[in-house]
Amino acid sequence: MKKVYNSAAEALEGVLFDGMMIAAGGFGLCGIPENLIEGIRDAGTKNLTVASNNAGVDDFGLGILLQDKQVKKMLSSYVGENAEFMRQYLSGELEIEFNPQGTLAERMRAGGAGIPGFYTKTGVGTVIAEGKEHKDFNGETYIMEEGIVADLSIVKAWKGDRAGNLIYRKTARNFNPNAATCGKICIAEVEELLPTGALDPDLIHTPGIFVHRIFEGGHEKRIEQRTVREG
Amino acid sequence: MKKVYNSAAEALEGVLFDGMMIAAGGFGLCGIPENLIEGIRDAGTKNLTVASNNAGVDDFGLGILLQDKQVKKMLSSYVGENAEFMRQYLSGELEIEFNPQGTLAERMRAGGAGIPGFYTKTGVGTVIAEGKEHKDFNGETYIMEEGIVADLSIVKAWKGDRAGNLIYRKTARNFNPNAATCGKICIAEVEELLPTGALDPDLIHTPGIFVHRIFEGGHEKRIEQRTVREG
Amino acid sequence: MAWDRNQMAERAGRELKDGMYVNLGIGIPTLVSNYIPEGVDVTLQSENGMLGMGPFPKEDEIDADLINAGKQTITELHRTSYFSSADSFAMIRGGKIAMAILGAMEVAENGDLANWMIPGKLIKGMGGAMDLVAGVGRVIVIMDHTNKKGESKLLKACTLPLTGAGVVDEIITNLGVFKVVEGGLEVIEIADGVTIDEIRQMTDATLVN
Amino acid sequence: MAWDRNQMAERAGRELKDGMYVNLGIGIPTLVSNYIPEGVDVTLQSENGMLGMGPFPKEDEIDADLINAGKQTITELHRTSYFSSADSFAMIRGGKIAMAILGAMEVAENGDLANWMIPGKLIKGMGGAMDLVAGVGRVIVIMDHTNKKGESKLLKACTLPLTGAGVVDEIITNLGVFKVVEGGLEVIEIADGVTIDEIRQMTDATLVN
Repeated sequence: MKKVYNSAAEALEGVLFDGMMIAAGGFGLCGIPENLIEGIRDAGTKNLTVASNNAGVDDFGLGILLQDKQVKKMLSSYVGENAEFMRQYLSGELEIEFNPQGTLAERMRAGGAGIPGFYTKTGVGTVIAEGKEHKDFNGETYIMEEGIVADLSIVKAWKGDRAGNLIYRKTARNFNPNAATCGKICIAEVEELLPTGALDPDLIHTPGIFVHRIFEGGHEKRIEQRTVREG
Repeated sequence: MKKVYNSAAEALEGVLFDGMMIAAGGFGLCGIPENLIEGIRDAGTKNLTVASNNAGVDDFGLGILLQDKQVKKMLSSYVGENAEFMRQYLSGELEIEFNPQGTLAERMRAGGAGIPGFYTKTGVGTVIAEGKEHKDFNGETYIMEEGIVADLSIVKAWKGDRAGNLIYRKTARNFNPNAATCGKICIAEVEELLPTGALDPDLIHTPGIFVHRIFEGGHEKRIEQRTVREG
Repeated sequence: MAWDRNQMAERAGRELKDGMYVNLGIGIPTLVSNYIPEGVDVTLQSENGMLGMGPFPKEDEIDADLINAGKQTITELHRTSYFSSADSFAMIRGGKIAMAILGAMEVAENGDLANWMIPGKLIKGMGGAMDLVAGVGRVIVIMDHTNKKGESKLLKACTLPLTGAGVVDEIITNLGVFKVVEGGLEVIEIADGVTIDEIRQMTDATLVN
Repeated sequence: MAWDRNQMAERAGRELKDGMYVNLGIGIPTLVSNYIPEGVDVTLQSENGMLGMGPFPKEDEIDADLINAGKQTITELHRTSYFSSADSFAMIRGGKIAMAILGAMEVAENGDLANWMIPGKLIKGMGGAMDLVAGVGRVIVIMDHTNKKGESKLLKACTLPLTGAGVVDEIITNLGVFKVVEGGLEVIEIADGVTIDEIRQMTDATLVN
């Protein structure tokens, strides 16, 4: 069973369609599937619904799909870094469903785990709770949130093997393991693709069962806020 | 903040009380917190409710708490290896709440994650679903299961550090990471206790935030079914 | 004269397709791993937290930290990964496992499955079976066609507490292969030396052909 | 003459207890890490997936894979561990984080908190703030007592969309420290050179003392 592809374009072949829902890993510009985002930009797929914590910046990450008006709707928790996003949103060109960050992560995890709904205290008493089912447990009120199942999930890992096993590095892990589980198809781009058996089985973050296609790609890894100390 | 103790007895000091609920890691006799179970036996705590996939065998693992009649109720998925368990159960001395294995694991995970309830297809149309809330999502029926929050969780890891970070080995991981999260207090026993900084931060299975007390102990690691092939 | 355990396992092996992730139950299903067809690459899941289950160990390879869901010592492969029980059943419940091959006490013609308890007599627990039948893509049962008393285990309706309702897709017995279809079971294969009349005689469930 | 940002952060630092796991928000709360009292061992959580957050890197230590929830480059410590976003918020929602110290646009006397949007004007999103205030043991807000127009940010009721209802335990402003109690806010400390009358004048919320 071949999982290995040579490029984002090859790996995306046959899986994209207008109006689809995509779940993307990454936090800010950290650990984002740069190559796959560019591949989707190049493919020109339209009317996308994208579940991703952030929307990149204007000219990098998911921002490039916004610039090309390929995105109809975002499910995100924070979009403060993206001026184009704001503009499209405030002018009504773009829909957004704000999800608290932990709720978004858990919704991806739940969708991948066959859990269609779960209860959380997050957002009770706020606009997030409007229209959602409320239920009391032990005298406290919770709201129900639904699992996300995406048509495609796109993730970025540090190392991967030919069986699709993935390992992430530092805070570039973030939403990637959760997004990986919730796609009907999951494509992973890695900095280093290794032979099967090169990764320690105890230390694999995403088992290959979740990953349908994998390829090695170069990564710019742009830094959003370069903060340093003296010394 | 001191997390390191010298023995099971020391680590259990002040946390045990009659009628408490304990969540235990382990699958069969693999990856069970041997020393902590013996410590609880020695402490003589009574009327325990224990959430654990299995109940050990008659003279090892949780079986030794059953022999001493310390357990009032078990939440388990499979107890076929334990004759004493069967005897106590069939004679009405012991209560059991059968949980499908995945439901039990997810209930522990949910309890630790602040999720009081979640929906699953597992058990729909069986006795497991009786008395539970049913809800339809996308035309399929699911039942609600509740998160487990235990008074104490006891787990066994391979390596740990003084900050409580844990790494498990092979299939001895099993329920341990999930049980670790769902105890109001979690005590971990490890084969090897290392200085903080000895574990790769990318490869820690259970972050130290979940572990309140930790100690190094010897482990018999009994094998239930020694199956071999020729050669 | 009907299939033996190994022939049943071999027949089940032919259901495996390249690239599948599969969960094999305890007993005859475990034997299926000996009959994975040439050129078919299958990854075995063990629900206690492992993908890529290898064969039993040699004596000097035995590792107490490495067992399958039947608590038997096993080995790992190059592709192996380990994970927690919650993560293991997340992939099962989430539909990532293409197929489970399980044993059974009873199967009903509507796909109901009973394999976890006999009230008042045998109560071992369902283990991961309820999660598997609810979550995986396809459920195949391997079992003897009749019980020790010679009574059909393929029934119009199960008499024992269910493991799952309407979950079985196909049943492989020592007498043949049966598909759960609208209206009952369809005989899709007959074991060598067995006749359809013998099957009819030994089957309580409605056969549609 | 009232506290500056660093004095507010220092005052917040005194709320930290040995062994605590703490989440610090963006802005003044981030400064609190400079004022962890001597002998108090605190582990900082960054909700993008890290426990044990270290200081900003030196120029040659910068790592694009290592940022905090404010997207700033940071460093790791000996005790550091990394995990996924779902696992990160599992520990937040599960009550494992003892305290969050956050900024705010408005706080109401009943503990309501607004810090994520101004309708029609500023809509950045709530990030992890809603999860934090719902999940952690104790929520402390650090903010200026008044907005740019000189109006009280401690209100009888919030006017902006809430981040959480009844979630704030304590507020540290440039004028003092306020505890959310039955009936309103209790002044528990007054900044150097500030009088209780000045506070009364500049506070819309009910002060119980």
